[in-house]
Amino acid sequence: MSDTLRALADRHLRAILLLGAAVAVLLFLQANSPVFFQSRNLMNVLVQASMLAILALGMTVVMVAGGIDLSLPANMALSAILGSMAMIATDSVALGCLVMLASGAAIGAFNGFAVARLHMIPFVVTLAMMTMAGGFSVWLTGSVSVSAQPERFFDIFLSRPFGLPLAVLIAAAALIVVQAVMGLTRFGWQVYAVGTNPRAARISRVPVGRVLFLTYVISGLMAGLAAIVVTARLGSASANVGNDSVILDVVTACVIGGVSIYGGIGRPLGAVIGALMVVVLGNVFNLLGVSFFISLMVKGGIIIALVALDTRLRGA
Amino acid sequence: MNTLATRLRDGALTHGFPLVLLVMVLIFGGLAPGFLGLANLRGMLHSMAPIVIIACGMAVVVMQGKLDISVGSIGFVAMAVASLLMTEQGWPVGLACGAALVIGMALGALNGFVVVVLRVNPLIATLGTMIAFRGLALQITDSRVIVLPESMRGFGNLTLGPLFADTVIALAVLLAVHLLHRNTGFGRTMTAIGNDEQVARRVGLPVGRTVFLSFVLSGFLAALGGVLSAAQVGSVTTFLGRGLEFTAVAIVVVGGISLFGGRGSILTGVALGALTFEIIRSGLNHVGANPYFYQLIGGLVIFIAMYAAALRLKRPTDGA
Amino acid sequence: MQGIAKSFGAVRAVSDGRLVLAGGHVTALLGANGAGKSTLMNILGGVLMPDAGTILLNGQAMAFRAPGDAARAGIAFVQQELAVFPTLTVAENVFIGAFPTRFGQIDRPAMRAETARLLARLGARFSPDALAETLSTGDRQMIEIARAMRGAPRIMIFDEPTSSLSAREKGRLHEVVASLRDEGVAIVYITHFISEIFGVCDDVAIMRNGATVVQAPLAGLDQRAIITAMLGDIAAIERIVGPAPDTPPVLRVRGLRLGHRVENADFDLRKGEILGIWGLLGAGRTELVRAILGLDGRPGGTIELDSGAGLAPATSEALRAATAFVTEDRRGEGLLLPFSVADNIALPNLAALSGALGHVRRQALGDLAKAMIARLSIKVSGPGQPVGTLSGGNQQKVVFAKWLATKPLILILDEPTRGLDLSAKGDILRFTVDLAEAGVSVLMISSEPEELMRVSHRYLVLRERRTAGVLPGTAGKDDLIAALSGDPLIGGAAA
Amino acid sequence: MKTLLCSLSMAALLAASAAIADTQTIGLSWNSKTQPLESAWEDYMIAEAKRQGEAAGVTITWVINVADADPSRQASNIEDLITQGVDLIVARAEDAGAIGASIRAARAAGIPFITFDRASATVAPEAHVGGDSFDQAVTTGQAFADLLGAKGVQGQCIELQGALTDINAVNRSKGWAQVVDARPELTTIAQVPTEWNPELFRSGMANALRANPDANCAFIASDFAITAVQAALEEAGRWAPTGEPNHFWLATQDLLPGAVPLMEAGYIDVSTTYDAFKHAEELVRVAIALHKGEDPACGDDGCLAKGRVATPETIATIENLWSKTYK
Repeated sequence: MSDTLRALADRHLRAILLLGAAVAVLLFLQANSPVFFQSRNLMNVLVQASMLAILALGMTVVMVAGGIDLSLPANMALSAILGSMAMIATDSVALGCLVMLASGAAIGAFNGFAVARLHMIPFVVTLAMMTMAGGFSVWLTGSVSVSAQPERFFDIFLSRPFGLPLAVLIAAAALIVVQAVMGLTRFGWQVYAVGTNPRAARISRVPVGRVLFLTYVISGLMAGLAAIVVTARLGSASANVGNDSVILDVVTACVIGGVSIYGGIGRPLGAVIGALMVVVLGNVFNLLGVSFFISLMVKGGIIIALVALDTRLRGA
Repeated sequence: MNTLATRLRDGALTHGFPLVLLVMVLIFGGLAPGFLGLANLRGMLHSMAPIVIIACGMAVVVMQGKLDISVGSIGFVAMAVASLLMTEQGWPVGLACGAALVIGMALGALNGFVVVVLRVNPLIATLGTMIAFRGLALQITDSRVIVLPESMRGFGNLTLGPLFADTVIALAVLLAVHLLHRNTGFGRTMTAIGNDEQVARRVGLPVGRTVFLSFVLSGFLAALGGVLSAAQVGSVTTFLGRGLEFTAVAIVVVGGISLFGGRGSILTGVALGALTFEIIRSGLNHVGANPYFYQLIGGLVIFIAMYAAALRLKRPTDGA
Repeated sequence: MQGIAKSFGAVRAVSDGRLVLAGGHVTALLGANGAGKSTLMNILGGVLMPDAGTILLNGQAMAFRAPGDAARAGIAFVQQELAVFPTLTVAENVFIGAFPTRFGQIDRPAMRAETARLLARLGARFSPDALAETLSTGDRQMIEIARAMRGAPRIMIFDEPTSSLSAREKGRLHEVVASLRDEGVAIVYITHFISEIFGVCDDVAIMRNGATVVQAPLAGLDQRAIITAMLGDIAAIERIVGPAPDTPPVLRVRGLRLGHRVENADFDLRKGEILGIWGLLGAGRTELVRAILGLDGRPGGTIELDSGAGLAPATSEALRAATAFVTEDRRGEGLLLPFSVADNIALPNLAALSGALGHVRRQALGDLAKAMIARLSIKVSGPGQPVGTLSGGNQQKVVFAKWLATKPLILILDEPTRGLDLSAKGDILRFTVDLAEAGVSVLMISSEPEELMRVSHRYLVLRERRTAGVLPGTAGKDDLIAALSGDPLIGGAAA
Repeated sequence: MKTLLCSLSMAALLAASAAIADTQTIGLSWNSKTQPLESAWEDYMIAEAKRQGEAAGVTITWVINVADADPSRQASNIEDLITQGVDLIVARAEDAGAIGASIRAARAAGIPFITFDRASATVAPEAHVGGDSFDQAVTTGQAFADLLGAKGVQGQCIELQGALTDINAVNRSKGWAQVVDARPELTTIAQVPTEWNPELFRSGMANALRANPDANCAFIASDFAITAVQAALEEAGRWAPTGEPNHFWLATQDLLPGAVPLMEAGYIDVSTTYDAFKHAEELVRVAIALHKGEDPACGDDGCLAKGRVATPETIATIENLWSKTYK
């Protein structure tokens, strides 16, 4: 019977904690930096969060299945570069975006193959991929950013249908799709099963290998999607958008969002909220003129505290 | 299955990597005569020294199936404080470096606490401290370049006979850690934990204490590595230790030390791994290849080594 | 040891445990599982504290509070599952946790010499410097024994030492035991291979339902008598199955081998029959069924499956797809404990439950869960209750439920009623029979003879990892016991 | 610590500004703060803003943030500046391409934008203020060539480049290349990109020295990491002041505080200053001009402050050389 209690306690305790934190922060802001509440700033936060949120969605799928994907940002950078090059060469926005998604998925597939078929350790596989993709991007660009994408590209992706930046809408759409896949489909069921107990899942006729493979493909796809968003936002694609501070943010977002590093637990929505929190934190520190370095310390502390809590509650 | 193929495969797995290394050396040597020169060898051993030391600490942790990716940041924090003590507090260099090592151990102990007592997954725990420590160091130095005093910089190029001082230190550390691993109860317990933590508990081994101490040791070595690398560059910059954690993991992994723990030799593993990456870097540099190539090849090497490791690990099981 | 009693909650594991050991004697400790052997030995080894009873060592009473106490008193326990570290050397394994040191370094010469001495006593031929992972299971067992002998114990307990050994290795172990006996050590030898005790043991103690029913010199007892004592009087139970159906085989297994887990298996499983696997624990029953499904690596030999179009060689995948497997490890492999009852039931049936877009049809899923909960009368607050929070009986019913829904061709039951109360047991057996009558072919493993005898159309006799033939369901208790005793079978082999 | 002070002074200025009518809030976005140069810039800007501001009757206040060398973080930071409603944005770009998006965003919000030190490769801002990196490299190169010519040395030089994402690094490399093409005294025998990473300055230089034993001079794209070059030269036994037989001829850029004593001691032969003070002065001038709606009258490449050539002989006599006096 203790399990349900644990589960409940887990959910509620985290919820309470996050809520409390959020309220505290907001009150503090109300007092110290009213700018925060201007719709324009809130809009900003959303835009800044969209890239992180999309990456966090990819990471969630992998982590729920019990793995980890360190190559997400590097993958994003490389896909952005390849896509931009294609876009500039052919002057076709559609093709460019397609290339970004395709290369993202392809890199993901490579990770998936190594993990699912070659039985390699996710951490190392994706670490190696991180280095390779990163190296390939700098090599490709001589670490000079690829800009001068066709204006049409920006017209499209910087547009604001219904007053909302397209980036935000894309992120929202991604959230809905992933949430649906994980929550409503057979595949989602299997992902949670594999993450919870691969042995039992296998006996219950879950094609463990294929499920693992697909989780990495999905996270790669998310990297491609993020590539589109970030390229539009920066007006250029460069190797250093994938620097390692991004992966830290992604993991932080997932951990804050209650995705368990041990697999089997975590909701896409949680990860997206986590991403928002990370960005809000940065934004608040900026508005308050607090040093970026302190924000790093806070971030690190938060990660450990939350996982410690997670472990304690799950008794893992 | 047919034994010849298996024997070939096993042979390739056990001796393959040194062979690949040798081939690489010959190729580079052929393309750039200077590469095989004694001067270059000395130079390579010089540049390797800090990362070798840090990798030793990493190996100790990995030997138990754990990870410590905060080593780079630990080195940075330790050296940041030390440099300020030297330049602004006027501490003698030796004393300041001592302080750096103590700080390293303290931060390592913090990692150990989080992993052993709070039972946080080592990867996440050290990921968190990696960020936090870096922030701390940047805050301390306000991300300035701190130029080290002459005596400290001199040490960076101090030579003992044919070798550089830090090369000697690195070799000493490598040997010491190797002996610790091979010839002490602590080291054997480490390996036992790496083999199977549950069984280790059942047999009544001090699992918690051993893991904790290994993180302290890793922190200590990270700080030492930081000191040496700062001495080489002659100043403390925000680049100190950046990305070192990943290089260290890569070295350990390429050196054939299994991330599942319990397998591999620290002496040959770390030496081989570190040499691999240094040869690639220096070699590409000598043949005047596009320097951005380095990362790409590095990643490939990691991947190949890991694939070999995966096969090696599979072998016992597929027999039944 | 006299009048030892130990209860876990309501369960009375040992009610009247008695055991007399003498130096220079090997005493076999026998009993079906659940008879209380391990509990008694854990008490002797200081792992557990008895509720009642006394332990006298050379006349004086002992109270062991921890394994340490027992060890100090000269009692060494060679556990069943090996605690050997593959990448350490033999010597290191023997001395792990208590290394002799010199100047802070391990004193390897001393360690090596001492280990060599111990290995010599064990008649082991491998070097103290060999890596454990390079040794056979038997040799690793030797390491374990050497570790136990380090403290020169007066009493040694071997808990199923041969369960994972090949015939040759068994022989070696028996020599070791004999030599230890000759050195005056008192030995308890727990095993399930009755045949092997005759070579090794002097006395035999037999436990049944927590009590020691016999302790006597081995001379004068024959296998049949011992098995009778172990199984007790098998109650004359009314069988709840009809006569064996004379149907064509669904599954044909020939020459199945897997390492030394399964040494040889030949049998047919007919459509709609319940084939009880009749063998003592350790005969390789679980290993056999897992090998059929290829769960522990690719087996040798041929397996043919008739999925409608006649018998044809089948891959492990195909077999898994056609089979429902109720494992003995319910919590570890049978269920996803954090998942709800409904989700557990759904998991193997997702294909059927999901629509064109691959989306799971909640409605259908809920209906299925409700239907199954009703059909198996599972006691739950609702389909959403996490399985981990159910009682053992209901958990097992959930396992059944999820497999029933897959409409399997073959149902494999491994100890399906372990740890269940009587009513739950009854239910489970009933479902099994119903399924068989519905045309499902069942392979069933159980350590309770009565249970098998109630539901089996036929018995597949398994001895020491080999199939020894088939008995008709009508076979009486004597025939069955005879079968285990290694007498030639009436009825002959299935092939 | 510094950031705290900075925000405090900000608050103070804000309070003051309430009184006076004409105020200007400048949002300053650093790509990173890893060199004393940035600190110097910042301090001089604040000081100049006070001085020129009073002269022009404008009260200037600053909002400052740092992006830790991450272009998308810099974009976020600049968006934060926009939302805080600053009157002018000054940014030192991490990525010459990516800064364009921020300029676009500021323009959309009607806020003028000055790229400082590193120009944008894509969208043009209202103004660019910085050092003339190209000219800097050329003057250094010319002086170096003259010097070597005078000493009768045939220069076999190693070029230590900066990060190629930095438009200055690119321009310096171009300027140097132009001189090398024009002057027979100089040849470049090895190019080593450093990503502005001191460790790469050291190992790259050391490797290049081993690979090219006959090298006798070096052009160093910035001397902020001069200690790393020194270490490499010491390793090769080529670290000696001018006049000694094993002296290695060094031409550097910027003449940052760390380099000054080394030039005074004769280890560095030629350098062109990178005048933090002049840049700051120019920036504030342009800022006020834009504020008053006047034309800052910049050249095609923006308002560029040229550096001054320094040598061991002249360094003592150059006035208000910030790197000699700063800190």
